[in-house]
Amino acid sequence: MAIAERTAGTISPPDIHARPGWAGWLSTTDHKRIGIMYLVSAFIFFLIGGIEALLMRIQLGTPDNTFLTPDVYNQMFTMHGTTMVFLAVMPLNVGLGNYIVPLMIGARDMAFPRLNALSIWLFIIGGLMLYVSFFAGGAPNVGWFAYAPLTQKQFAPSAGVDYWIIGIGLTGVASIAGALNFIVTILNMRAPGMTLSRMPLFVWMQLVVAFILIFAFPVLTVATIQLLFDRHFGTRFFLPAQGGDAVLWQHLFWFFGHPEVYILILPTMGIISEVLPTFSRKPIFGYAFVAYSGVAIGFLGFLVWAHHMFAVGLGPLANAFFGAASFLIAVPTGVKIFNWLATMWQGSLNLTTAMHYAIGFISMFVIGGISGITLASPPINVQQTDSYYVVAHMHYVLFGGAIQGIFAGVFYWFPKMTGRMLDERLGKWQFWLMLISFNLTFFPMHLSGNEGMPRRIYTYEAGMGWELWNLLSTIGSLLLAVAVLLFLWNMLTSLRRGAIAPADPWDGATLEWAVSSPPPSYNFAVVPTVQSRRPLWDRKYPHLHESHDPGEESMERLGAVMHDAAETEPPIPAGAIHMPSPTYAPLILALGIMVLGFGIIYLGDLGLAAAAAMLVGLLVMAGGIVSWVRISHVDSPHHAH
Amino acid sequence: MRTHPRSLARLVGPVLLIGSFFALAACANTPGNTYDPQGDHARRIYELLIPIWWMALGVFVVVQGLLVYAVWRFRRRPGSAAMPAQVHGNTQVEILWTVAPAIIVLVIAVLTFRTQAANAVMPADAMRVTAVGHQWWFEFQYPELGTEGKPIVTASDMYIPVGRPVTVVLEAKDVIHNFWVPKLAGKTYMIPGKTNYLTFTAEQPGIYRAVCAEFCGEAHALMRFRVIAIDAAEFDRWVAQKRVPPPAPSGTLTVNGLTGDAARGQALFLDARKQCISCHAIEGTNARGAIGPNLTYYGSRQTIAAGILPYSPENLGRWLREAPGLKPGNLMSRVLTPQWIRANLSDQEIADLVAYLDSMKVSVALPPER
Amino acid sequence: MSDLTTSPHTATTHATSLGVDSRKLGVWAFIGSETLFFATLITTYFVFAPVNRARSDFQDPRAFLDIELTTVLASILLASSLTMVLALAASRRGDRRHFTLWLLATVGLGLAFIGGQAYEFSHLYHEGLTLSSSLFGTTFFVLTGFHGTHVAIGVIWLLSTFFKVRSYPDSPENAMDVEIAGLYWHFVDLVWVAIFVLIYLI
Amino acid sequence: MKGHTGHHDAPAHAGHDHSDRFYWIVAGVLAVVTALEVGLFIVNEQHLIAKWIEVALLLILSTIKGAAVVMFFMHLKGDAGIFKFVFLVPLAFATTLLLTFMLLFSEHVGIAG
Ligand code: HEA
Ligand code: HEA
Ligand code: HEC
Ligand code: CUA
Ligand SMILES: [Cu+2]
Repeated sequence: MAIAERTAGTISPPDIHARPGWAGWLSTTDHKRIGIMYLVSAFIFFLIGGIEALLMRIQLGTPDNTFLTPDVYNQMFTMHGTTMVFLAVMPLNVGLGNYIVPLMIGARDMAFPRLNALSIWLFIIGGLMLYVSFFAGGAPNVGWFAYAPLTQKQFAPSAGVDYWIIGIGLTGVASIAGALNFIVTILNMRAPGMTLSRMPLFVWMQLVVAFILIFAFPVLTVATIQLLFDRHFGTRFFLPAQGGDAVLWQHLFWFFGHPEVYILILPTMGIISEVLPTFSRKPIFGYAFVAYSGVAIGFLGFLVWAHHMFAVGLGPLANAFFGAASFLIAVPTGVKIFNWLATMWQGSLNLTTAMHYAIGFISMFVIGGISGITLASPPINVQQTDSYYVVAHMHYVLFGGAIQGIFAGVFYWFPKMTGRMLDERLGKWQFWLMLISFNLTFFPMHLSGNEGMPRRIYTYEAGMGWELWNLLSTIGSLLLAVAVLLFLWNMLTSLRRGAIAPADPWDGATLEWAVSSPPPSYNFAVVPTVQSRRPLWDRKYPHLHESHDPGEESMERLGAVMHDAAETEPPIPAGAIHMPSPTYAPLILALGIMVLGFGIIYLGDLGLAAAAAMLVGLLVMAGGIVSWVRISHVDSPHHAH
Repeated sequence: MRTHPRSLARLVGPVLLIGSFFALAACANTPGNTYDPQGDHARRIYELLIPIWWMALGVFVVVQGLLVYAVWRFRRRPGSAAMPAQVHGNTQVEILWTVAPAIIVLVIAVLTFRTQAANAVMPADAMRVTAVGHQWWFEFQYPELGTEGKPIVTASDMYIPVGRPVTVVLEAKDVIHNFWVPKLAGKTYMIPGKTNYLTFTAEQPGIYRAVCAEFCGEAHALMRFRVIAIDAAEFDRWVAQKRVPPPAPSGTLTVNGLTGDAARGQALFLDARKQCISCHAIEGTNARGAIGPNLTYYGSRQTIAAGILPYSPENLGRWLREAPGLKPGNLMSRVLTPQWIRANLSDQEIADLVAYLDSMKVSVALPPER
Repeated sequence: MSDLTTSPHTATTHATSLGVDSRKLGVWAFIGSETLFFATLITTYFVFAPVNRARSDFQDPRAFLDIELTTVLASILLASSLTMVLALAASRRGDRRHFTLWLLATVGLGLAFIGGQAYEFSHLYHEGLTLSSSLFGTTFFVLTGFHGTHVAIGVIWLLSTFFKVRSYPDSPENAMDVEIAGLYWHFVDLVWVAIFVLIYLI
Repeated sequence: MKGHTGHHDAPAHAGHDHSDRFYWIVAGVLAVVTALEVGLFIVNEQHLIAKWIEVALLLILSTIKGAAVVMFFMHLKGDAGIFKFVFLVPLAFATTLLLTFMLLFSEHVGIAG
């Protein structure tokens, strides 16, 4: 069995598997390319969601403003929330995971490369369908949790809600497929020696999230299907006038919705657990505690959903239960926070941009977590719920937490993915601008919320005491936009002119740093054997052990394992490593599903024409499946010889 | 190195300044401030918030303090290639920081449950008011105070006696709304098909701002109301007046140079061709519409159309002329479209309607706005 | 494993971390996810059962559901589970004749089930039970309809497995292809076991 | 090296090589249990035993049925532990979901509504 020192060099052999140009992207099954497609498309959606936020902020900057009409404003926050949650943060996490997880566990690809391709296409198509609604009679305007019965045809007659259902449904299927892929990849494709207790924490968190996904998403799927039936096929699940139940929708949505917020945050907690040790030059403090607290958060996350419903009138007993369960989550989360602090403690902190973001994450997330605790207290909640205090809470955890964590990950892994370094100086400027403007945007929302400002209002009257807070928020959001643009600029320029990244620019500990930047399509010419939690590190510093005192002596990396251009792999004959072939089958299948989706949206209104479209969709799907089966047979290892 | 504490100290000043600015501003006596409770329900919440706030501040200071200290103390000095000790963990401290937060949240939980129990109490002698959420206005019914089984009905102004517990029975006509009087009590949803209850006591006479806090469609932002808490005697006077239907209208009212006649206004209002009665009700007349707000004694309203305009005859005229533009989406404008109004309501007729609606008044001594 | 020409990326490799087939693991996890899908539908049914009973447009499940027909349907699905597992056993033995026989029998039973359900639905519609006639209609049709859809997908899955095995009779993956299609098929049967007792009998 | 010690040569066949006869027997049991269920249902239309006993019996019988399908037809019995994990954990979640929702909506007023 080969050992890990033998890694691929910086000059990767030509990518023999991919088709050239666009075709290469459309037909790819390479987890790295798919990861990049996730990241790019999700980042674009993030910008769009951000623009929607800016429009809202401009409208709210002054009282009695008329920049947006109420209906447009309502579409804006619905699309903003939906976009940021389903089309930005989730897929950004999936993209990082897609790229990094196989590398971290020493695999050559995800377990199901074609399913992976199907996931990305379904995600992109789902996102696009959500946005098609703007041109099909108006975007959904019912809020991202779409409370019944406002979503019924009677109150929301445009097709916006239908597009919302189908769009969410497609990204949901994409997420479930992706999660199954992660579960199997992580459980079953680890390099020899990579036991569960040696897995990097980022991988751990992706695994936990994948399980949360497959448990939580079906519930949302069912709820949205029922809503679709209510709107078009005469059922009455959520129609109180006919015995349906508006509260049932809330239970179903939040049974999904609360676990969803941990789907958003846990991967970024994984990122933090990678970035902090690397730049502290220490192992993570309390590995097992950090891993299991993630599992605990994931589990407890299923027991607290009704804390979004304290004002619904569930009764004191139910409220007390869900409140107490929510408080409990502070415990495992605190364990993570304190272990991160302990990781930094007595380390040798290399304050790179990624490290800045990781530290910013801790700082801001704690603020959001604390406001979460006040919200979790039912009596306090009924004052704060549905006010801007909630908006403040969620942005501290979502932006201060998830987005900052993702930025940390991007600064950390960008060199690996592109072979270029990002501009660190610009990165730090941008970090400070972002941190300050973020707080300027969202801190005042605590105050306006407590001064009685409800959320989701497109205007407010002067004299309520909210003017100043809203003005500050709006100014902050504009500065935030500058920070985001700086980041965009940094990425675009670094792609061309950034310094060339070595294989291991940060002196990392995990396996992704053992291969060239960017890695060859097969990742590892020789699959490494793992002996510890820090496979690469332990090889670089074989003489380092626990008792080593700080500052006593300076440690040098072992020269023999420097991963510079000098050391290259033995030339690999073309075709020697058998990788999955490129194929359009997933794309075709996804397009078929899209046509089917359009058919479903209009089935109730157009009848036959829509049914015909559905039939076409099914036929296209059938074509996709046939070519899928063919290629998977050709690709099977038994067939290859 | 030695300069650092100094530069830190220099930071403290501005930080304190900004902090106290925020703190002061947050305590300002603004109309919806939850930190300025005027009712028992809201006060108990506020009193629960204070200790939790201190604990939260403690957690905040500890975590941020450790973080800043660690960054400052352990940052890598230029030129140093030293390797820190490779510490992997320590079970004792893990237990410590598992147990410490657990204790804090336990304390929070106990305090929470006490307040929760207190705020859930529904005294048997509480006065009952049924509040119904409509897109986009609030209706209030006083089933215990009406005559002949007919409750007193109003909209947008909720009169209650000071010092007496009030149990609001919350219902909704169409979609979910959320009843929120920040200074008096926390929110409770109004859900179609479900009845909720909220009990509170106003401690001081006053006019309290209130809103619908749950997104309920296009005009959600313009769905407001007021709670008018007056002392018991005054409240009884109000009730006594509301129990009898308004007398036959008479007199005129001049607004912007146009003189409206109240009696003519009533005739117009009751004229089916003018549509008013298909949606509105006025006691003592045969207007029994149930779609829009009950307009009995409309002349004593504080605001027009769920709080979008302060009540005045001028504004009432504006509402009848330009309702679609003043409150986008409002359901009256489904019928009273701009074209319809141009064709069916002359300025004179509007002046008459205004004179009529304004003529129906009850007299109450109004408390100050709080 | 160090052999460069092996391909540890594909799902069917022998040397997986847990020593289990990746596709089979994936299908089991998928079944786990589907469990929650059906649980939600069943939950909705039960949440509304008492409401239905209390309403004036109440429709009594017992008055509409025909226990004989349902027993036949349940037996068909149970029998199809048997034929499925027999097809798998035959496939593992390399017994092509019996494999073809049992797999097609499974498909046939699946189609019979769909046919029976179609009959049941049209019968109920004629008796006045529709998606919009009552809460019972709403919850019943959506639940059983989605189960029926799953049966249909299962039939397609079985057929595509059948044709794949026929096209590549010597592929060593055939037994696994049959096994995972079978897992899904049994799961669909399992859901019917639950629906049968919870909706039809209780 | 948790996973890698357990490499089977033919992982697909681990521990569940039943004979066709065995499957027929299982199917026979399933048929009998189904017959019992339906029998119970029909007989108790006369309300011979309390409804809750009938329900309990029916639930027990169908659990037996389901368990047999999962254990023998799906070969979960004796198969790798991970399969049990990814099926039984969601099943537990699903059951909890059903029970909590029934509790939350009991009498349709909510707990202590
Ligand atoms: C990444 C996303 C994310 C995360 C991680 C969280 C985390 C938490 N959230 Fe938040 N939440 C949202 C996203 C998130 N939330 C969103 C989007 C909404 C609004 C949805 C909508 O209405 O649109 C929302 C709304 C929301 C509500 C409902 C508000 C309402 O509408 O009425 C509640 C109520 O309980 C709540 C509670 C919590 C709690 C208790 C946590 C806990 O997990 C926090 C735990 C963390 C800490 C406590 C800090 C670290 C711990 C320590 C340092 C230890 C010591 C601490 C103590 C002893 C207190 N959240
Ligand atoms: C991860 C999730 C996430 C993120 C990152 C954000 C980011 C932001 N959010 Fe949002 N938000 C939500 C999730 C998120 N939000 C959710 C779930 C809701 C609830 C929705 C609901 O009620 O239904 C919400 C609601 C919400 C509201 C409340 C609306 C209301 O209740 O009426 C507001 C108001 O200020 C707001 C503001 C912002 C702002 C200013 C940002 C900023 O941080 C945005 C920063 C980004 C940019 C500024 C983009 C910069 C881009 C450019 C400048 C364009 C460049 C263009 C080209 C190159 C072509 N958000
Ligand atoms: C289609 C039904 C409908 C018709 C017809 C109608 N209204 Fe209205 N009216 C409403 C509704 C609904 C509201 C509440 C609007 C809101 O606040 O969102 C309202 C509000 C009002 C208000 C403000 C009430 C308040 O609580 O402040 C007045 C005054 C009024 N209408 C007068 C009239 C008059 C006069 C006419 C006839 C010329 C009329 N309405 C015709 C439905 C109607
Ligand atoms: Cu009613 Cu918002
Ligand atoms: Cu939550």
